[in-house]
Amino acid sequence: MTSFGRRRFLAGVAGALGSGLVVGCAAPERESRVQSFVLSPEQSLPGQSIWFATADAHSQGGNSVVIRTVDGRAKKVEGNPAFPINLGKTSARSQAGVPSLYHPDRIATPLKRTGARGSGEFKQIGWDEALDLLVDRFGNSSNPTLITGRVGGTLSRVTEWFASLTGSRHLVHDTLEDSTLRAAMHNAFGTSELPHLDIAHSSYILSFGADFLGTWLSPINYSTQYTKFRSNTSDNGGHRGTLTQIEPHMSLTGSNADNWVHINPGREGEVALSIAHTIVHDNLIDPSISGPVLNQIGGKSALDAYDPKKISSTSGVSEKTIKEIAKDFASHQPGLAIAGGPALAHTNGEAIGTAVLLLNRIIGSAGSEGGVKPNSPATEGTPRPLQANTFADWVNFATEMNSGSDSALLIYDADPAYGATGAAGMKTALESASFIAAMGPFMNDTYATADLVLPATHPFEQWGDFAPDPANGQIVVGLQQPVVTSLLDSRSFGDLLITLGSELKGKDAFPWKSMHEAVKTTALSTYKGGAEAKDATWVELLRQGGMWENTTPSSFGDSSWQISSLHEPSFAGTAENYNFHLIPFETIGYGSGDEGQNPFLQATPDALTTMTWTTWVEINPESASKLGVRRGDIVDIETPSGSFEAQVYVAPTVAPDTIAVPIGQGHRFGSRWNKGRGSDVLAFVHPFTDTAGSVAWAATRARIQATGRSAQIPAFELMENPRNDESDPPVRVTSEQH
Amino acid sequence: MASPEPAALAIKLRPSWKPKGLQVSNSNVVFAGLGLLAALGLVMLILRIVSSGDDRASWAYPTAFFMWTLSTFATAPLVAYVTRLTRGYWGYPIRRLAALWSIPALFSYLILLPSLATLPSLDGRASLWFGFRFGVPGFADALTIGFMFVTGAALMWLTSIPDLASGDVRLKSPITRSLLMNWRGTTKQWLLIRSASKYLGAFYVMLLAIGTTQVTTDMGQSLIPGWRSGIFPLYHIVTGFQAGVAVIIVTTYLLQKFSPNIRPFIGQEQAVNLGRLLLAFTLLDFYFFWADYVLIWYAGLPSEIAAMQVLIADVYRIPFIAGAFGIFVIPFFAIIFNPVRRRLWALALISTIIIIGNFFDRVRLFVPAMSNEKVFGHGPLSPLPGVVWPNVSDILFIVGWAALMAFVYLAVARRIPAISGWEMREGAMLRQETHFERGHIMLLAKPE
Amino acid sequence: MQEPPSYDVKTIDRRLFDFMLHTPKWFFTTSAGLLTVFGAGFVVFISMLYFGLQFLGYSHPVYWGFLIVNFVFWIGISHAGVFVSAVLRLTQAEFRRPVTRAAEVVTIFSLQAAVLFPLIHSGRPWRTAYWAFPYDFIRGMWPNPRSPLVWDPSAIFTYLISTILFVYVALLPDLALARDRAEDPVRRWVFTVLALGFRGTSRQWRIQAIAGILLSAIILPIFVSVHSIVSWDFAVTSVPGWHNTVFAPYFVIGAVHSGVSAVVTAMIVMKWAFKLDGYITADHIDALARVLIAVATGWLFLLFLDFSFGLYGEESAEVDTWMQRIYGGAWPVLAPIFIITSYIIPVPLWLIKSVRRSFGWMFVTTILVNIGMWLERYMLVIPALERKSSLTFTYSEYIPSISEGILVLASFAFVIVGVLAFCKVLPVMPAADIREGALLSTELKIGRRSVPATLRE
Amino acid sequence: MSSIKSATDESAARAATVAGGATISEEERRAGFGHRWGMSVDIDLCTGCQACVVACQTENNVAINEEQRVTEKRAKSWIRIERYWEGEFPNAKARYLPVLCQHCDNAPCEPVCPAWATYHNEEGLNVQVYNRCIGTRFCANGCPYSVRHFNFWNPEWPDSLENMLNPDVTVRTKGIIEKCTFCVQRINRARRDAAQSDTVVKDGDISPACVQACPTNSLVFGDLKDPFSKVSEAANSDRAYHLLEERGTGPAVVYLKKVDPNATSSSEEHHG
Repeated sequence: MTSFGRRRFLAGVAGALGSGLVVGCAAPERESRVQSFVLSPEQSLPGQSIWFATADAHSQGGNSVVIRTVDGRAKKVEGNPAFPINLGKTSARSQAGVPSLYHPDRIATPLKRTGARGSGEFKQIGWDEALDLLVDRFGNSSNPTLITGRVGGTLSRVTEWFASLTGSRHLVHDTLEDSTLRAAMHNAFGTSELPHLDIAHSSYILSFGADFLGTWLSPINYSTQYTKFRSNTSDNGGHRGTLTQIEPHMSLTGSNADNWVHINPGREGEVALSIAHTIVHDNLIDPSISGPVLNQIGGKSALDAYDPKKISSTSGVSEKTIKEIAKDFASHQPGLAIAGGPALAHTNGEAIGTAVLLLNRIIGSAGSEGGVKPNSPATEGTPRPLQANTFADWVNFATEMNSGSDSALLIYDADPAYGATGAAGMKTALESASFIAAMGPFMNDTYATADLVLPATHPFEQWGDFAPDPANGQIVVGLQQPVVTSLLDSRSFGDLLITLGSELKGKDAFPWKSMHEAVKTTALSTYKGGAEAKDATWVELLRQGGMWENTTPSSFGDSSWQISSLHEPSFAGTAENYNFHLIPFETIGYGSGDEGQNPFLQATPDALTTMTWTTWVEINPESASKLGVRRGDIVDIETPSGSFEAQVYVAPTVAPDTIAVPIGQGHRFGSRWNKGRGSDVLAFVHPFTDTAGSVAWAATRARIQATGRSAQIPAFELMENPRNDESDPPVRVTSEQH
Repeated sequence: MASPEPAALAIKLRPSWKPKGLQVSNSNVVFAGLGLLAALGLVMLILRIVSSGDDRASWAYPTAFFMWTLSTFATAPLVAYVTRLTRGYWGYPIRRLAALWSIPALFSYLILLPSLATLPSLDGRASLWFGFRFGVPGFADALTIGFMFVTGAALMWLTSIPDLASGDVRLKSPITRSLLMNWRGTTKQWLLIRSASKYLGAFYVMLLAIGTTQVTTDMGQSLIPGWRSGIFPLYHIVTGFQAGVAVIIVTTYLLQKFSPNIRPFIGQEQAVNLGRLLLAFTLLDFYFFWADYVLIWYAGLPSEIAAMQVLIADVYRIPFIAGAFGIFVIPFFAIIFNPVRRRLWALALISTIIIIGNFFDRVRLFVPAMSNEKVFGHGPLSPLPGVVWPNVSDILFIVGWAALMAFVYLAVARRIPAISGWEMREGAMLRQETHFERGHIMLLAKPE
Repeated sequence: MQEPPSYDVKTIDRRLFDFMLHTPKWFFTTSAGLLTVFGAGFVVFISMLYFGLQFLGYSHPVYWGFLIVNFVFWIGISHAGVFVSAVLRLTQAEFRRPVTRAAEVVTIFSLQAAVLFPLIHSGRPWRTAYWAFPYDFIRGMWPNPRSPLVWDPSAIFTYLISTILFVYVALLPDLALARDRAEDPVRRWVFTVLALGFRGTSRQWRIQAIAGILLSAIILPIFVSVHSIVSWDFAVTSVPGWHNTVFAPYFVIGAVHSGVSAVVTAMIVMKWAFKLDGYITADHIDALARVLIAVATGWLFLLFLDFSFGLYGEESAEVDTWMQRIYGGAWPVLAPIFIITSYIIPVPLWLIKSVRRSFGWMFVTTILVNIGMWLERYMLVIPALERKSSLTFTYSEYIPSISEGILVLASFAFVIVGVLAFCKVLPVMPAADIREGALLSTELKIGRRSVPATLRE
Repeated sequence: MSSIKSATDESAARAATVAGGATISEEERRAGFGHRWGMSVDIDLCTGCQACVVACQTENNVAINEEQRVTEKRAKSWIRIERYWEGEFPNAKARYLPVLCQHCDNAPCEPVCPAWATYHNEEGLNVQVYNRCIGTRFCANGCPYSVRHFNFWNPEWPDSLENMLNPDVTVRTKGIIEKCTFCVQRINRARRDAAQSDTVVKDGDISPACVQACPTNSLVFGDLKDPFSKVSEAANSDRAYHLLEERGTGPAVVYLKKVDPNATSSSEEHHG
């Protein structure tokens, strides 16, 4: 399975202990000296590689990794084979963890703004001065505001505690927040938790735009399940599961689907309901199963409006296709239907999500094995990552600040000045803040406007714990430990808050001295048994990277939604002036932009286009020839809210009336590798919000003008769109699995 | 053997001298014997056509025989034209007797046609004709080869008109007379013949190259999937040149031995120069074979290796080894010695070996091709087909046809003088042997 | 008509050694210009040593380019010398006499230019020397004898050495002559040493003659082997478009085609530069042009074989390679230029006698041939790498860089400078040979006409 | 799939001997002989997620592919995921094909190297000896899979990034060829550990970086001579085939056909 046996873990134990001490007392400059055997950091056995289990801060969904260190330097990230979420597997982002740890452009020391706000000119200061400044300007501020990323686990509790301590409001930022999905879950299943998808045991997956193998929720976990899903030996009915993907732009998951169905943006709900219509009217499912749900959501008659005949014209999905899908979906039990990505990023996104999720109830696989299951609960000691504030909240906050409320901000691991929120006013709002302190490992657009920038430790250098979201049906707590001592004068956010808190409110403001202590006590209190020999238990927990146990699955509540509340999607820009749907999408490399500073992820080819390093626009060959643009041409993409440039990549991934642009580039500030590279497409989507309050980033139309410029295209494929040759195909295909 | 004393030459070319046909003692016996065998050969051919209609395998050995004639008798005349083009002074006496072989070669056309008829369809297998399907391969090949044969014959006839017209040659039939195109020997006619022979010769070379490429591919390479060798037609042509020279040497030797009116014209300089040519071509043969073999061995593409196993390594190993010894090993290690090259009889012996070796080579090349069943597809040939040995009728066929060739040659050589009179005179004019200090030297005139 | 020998021994020597003994002005300017070009190439080479090969147009997976093309081209040119002198010597063709030396000199310098390129283009030239000259006996690290890149240096250096010997043997009598004519002591001393005490006794003459014949006989197989081996650099691999059994003879005959053309060009230039009228006459280029017609036609036949048997297999990558050679990149323009300049224009023109005998025309046509043949090498070497297998994902395009162009020009400069220098210090016209020719050429009375004739023993 | 059968009939024979009781002696395994390392790639499971690509880069000190490197087609990746298209929109299908050094038994790259910088070791690995390489790039031209990469520059890891370099793997200088090694450093480490703990290397003890990262287990590494190893199992599957079979290179990497219930007959099953 993996290449490290138990012996390495025992070695890791010693290291884990040692590193605990080192983090406490090791002075950073000692690292810079030549190591002698006598004076080497405790956890380093010269020449030996030691493996530490810790949190994978870069991949999505909350995974645990083991990191190989040699002579006190992290070398390689591997999956933690014991951890139930990723089962020893990793993604491209996890693999690029070490480069980001040793990134040359990490913030090394506290920085004090010298130039005008937003100019990005700073001077280096010491921590004492920085702390004084923080206490003075933030602690004594009239309305302090805490802006963080989606912190979770003990850190989130510390943060909340600090917020309440200082009476400051706490905003959570995420570039692509998932409130729509949660709202849909609530409508369909009566819970706002993310769903737990039992892909492994499913035999049919009907996915509306959810790129669950690439960038959606917990890709690594889904990929490990996908293996069982595709194998005919697993318990999914003894045959290879079928994957149907319905989306306007072919995603990585879509490219792996057995049937990829193109749909006009914003029509996913109608198609979902017309599938339901077919299922119900053709009695593909025993009415005793589908009946109750239907009654909850408006009765069988409510579906009449969604006869496939009618729907096919608007959705662009043929009646035949809809009927076939319905038949297969109903006949292949258990199956699961999910919606994500662009499907939910519409003005009617919540309704779409709900309609799709209800399909699970209609075929009766909801909550059962091989279907969509309720998420397992998290421990109260280690809560899930905080739910991000909706786009609407940010718009309000921005307007409030722009209206002149001088607020002091303490920002951690968030970049509200970037993307949709930035365009929706946060950029200017930051200008008018009285004081901004920002903490993080890397500079970004937001931090550039700060008065004080603090160097945060990289996740591999700090203590913490996390609860995977969504979990795999178990109660899971992952532990995070420093695998190396920081080479920089950086601190962990948790420790900073504790220090700051005790500065402001006295020594015993917090029950713990440090995050290390906080995490340790939390873990030991959560962990049942082994109460004696605490240290041994603690080491054991660190060794296996966390703790997990099975739990009796809870069940879904009733659905509180009416079919009638699915309304037409509205789009920014008329079809006449703006003849293309603009579909932004997330790439497997730098994702929504927060990994953009990592050169290895910038150079990671996008699976479908093999593109790297830049912002490109995928155009259907037909419309490309109509526009007279060719691969490599640089075009001007204009939306109702502005225009930006992108490089043309002609591909059959989108319809002639659609273009797709990857998000995540176009940072004005950052590292040498992402500063001023490409364009930030999210800044140009129309600030629609759907009923759940999140931005409808796929509801914008655009038009294209060629700039006349052209450039060599940074694609890994050396030839334009190579084809699987007929006479002698490199990729051979068989129709049945033997 | 006679050495060319210039004085003798001068005497033999005195104005009253006229070229004559062969004067072989008790020739009739020879003729009768050869005639019988020739008849046998024809009978075998007819039987084959009747009995086995389009069964390709039964034409394997006839095809090999045809390829052999193509590379021996059809190529022999080339040497005549080459010496003419390069104005080699030593070539005068042998030009005609080389050119005469173009007539027997004509007859082998009879074998080509029926075996072409048995070729399978071109679809689904590699061939030189790619997408083109009109009248290929059969018709196109027949056309090119036929055209080549005719050109050869025409050339032979054209260059022998002056001799024939000079009377004293037994030309009874009116047709043959009419073919003389009322030759008067005017300057215009002379110029015509000279230039015509020059250009027809060049044309013949090209036809031979193209024709060989066609037939060797259609009746050889394209019938064994995976056999893909661009050098192969060249190899065939060059081995052909070698065999052609060999044929001329043998002919020269036999004629000057048995026909008193040829003997005086053949001297050592012919032997030496033909020997040099033979050596050169023997080396070239090896070069071309090696250039073919080493690449396929090195690259080791399964399809090509399989084909080579059929032609060289496994299946047809014995014919291959026989051919290799006959074409290269024995000749090379013999001819590199000057004494051998100086003696016509020794050369004739070697040449005989070469001619036989060449036949074995043709067998290992074309018998597997013609007898191969699985001709379609591109992949490696598996399982390898078995070796096809000649049966009695094959052997009779070959013997008979070999005899037929000789018979026809002699028959023609009786009518048409085997020594070109007018060219001998020209040669004698452009050349003077004078004594200079010790030893004698030679004056060669190069008219423009 | 070959004009009768109208000159006596004295004039021959005076006119042939003229350039050696007095230097015209253009010599300095030309060689200065050429040396600057060569210097530029040298600078590029040094920078490549330091910065790696990033200045070349190579990319993945097209790892060979102009430099290898040029290597093959110069090897091809180098085939002229031996072909002309050895073959014509063996066939006792009279018109060879003034031609041979020039041809051999071109051979020597183009060979040196050729061997430079594999060295320059390799990633670590300082180590590359070691497989050309395996010297490392202690660690028992030997080159890999299966690699054509090891056959190459062996063949090429054998060829180079034997050619130099060949030239030297033929040069001896002229060196002796030069020794006797040279005024200044230095030169005299040098020539005395070089002439190896050649006094022209009949024994020396016989030995010199026999050595010449033997060397030309020995050198012919080498001459064939060299370009065959160069062709095998490509053909032994299984790369479609390279792996064609016809490559060896195809390269050889192509080499002769371009080489003999180059010799004609060189002769004409010499005639113009050194005022050698009466030595290099219409007869000579006429005769060479006839040879060229035959060679070129044979070359065309082999091109046809290469083409047809390349496509014959109908392997997808093979077909794509040929499509690339005809339609890909700049080839829609280059391919027609290649075939037109290398055959379609020159050969029909050579069929016309007046063209064959006109220096101007022959100069132009032979230059055209070499343009075409350079493109031919480009066509054979590179498109095959741009279309390597049915993994079309790695289909690529090669775009040469400026520094490659500079290196190519530098090689031309190097060869021209070399030949010039040779002409300056050593007798480029084989005086002794020409004198022999003059002695041997007489006339023969046939009826009323008198025909030029030569003496043979 | 005759060639596959022939590639693994060795292991089949081994299986027979195992059935007969005889197997590879421990000493043999200790000495490292009796192995034939191979990999199987299940194209049906490859989702194109690029985890293997990045894993390989970070494990083997492959330099950063700066944008300029990519645009001038000099980007280095020891394993790459090739993407091929079938059909047109909206029925376009993307096919993923992970391509790495195939460690051929009859490798076209080996005989052509003049300096013997690449050769076949007794475990069937196609080994590249960096300090013998002189950079003629002949091997890269000969390789039909185009998996050999040339160093046009000295690779760079800006200041503190150098800390990530794997001490077990050489950093390749300019002017030489580099390629996938099947993570030979891991193979050797596993053998050393086995020797220390006085056991033998078992199937699954070794996994190259790409295999270990692959979240769908599309990549499987193992010993082709061990009849019971996962990879031998894969090699004997009906879906098994070799890349560019017609070149007769005898690769150690076995591909399992993509399964597509509604496959267009173009690419399906015509090779038999």
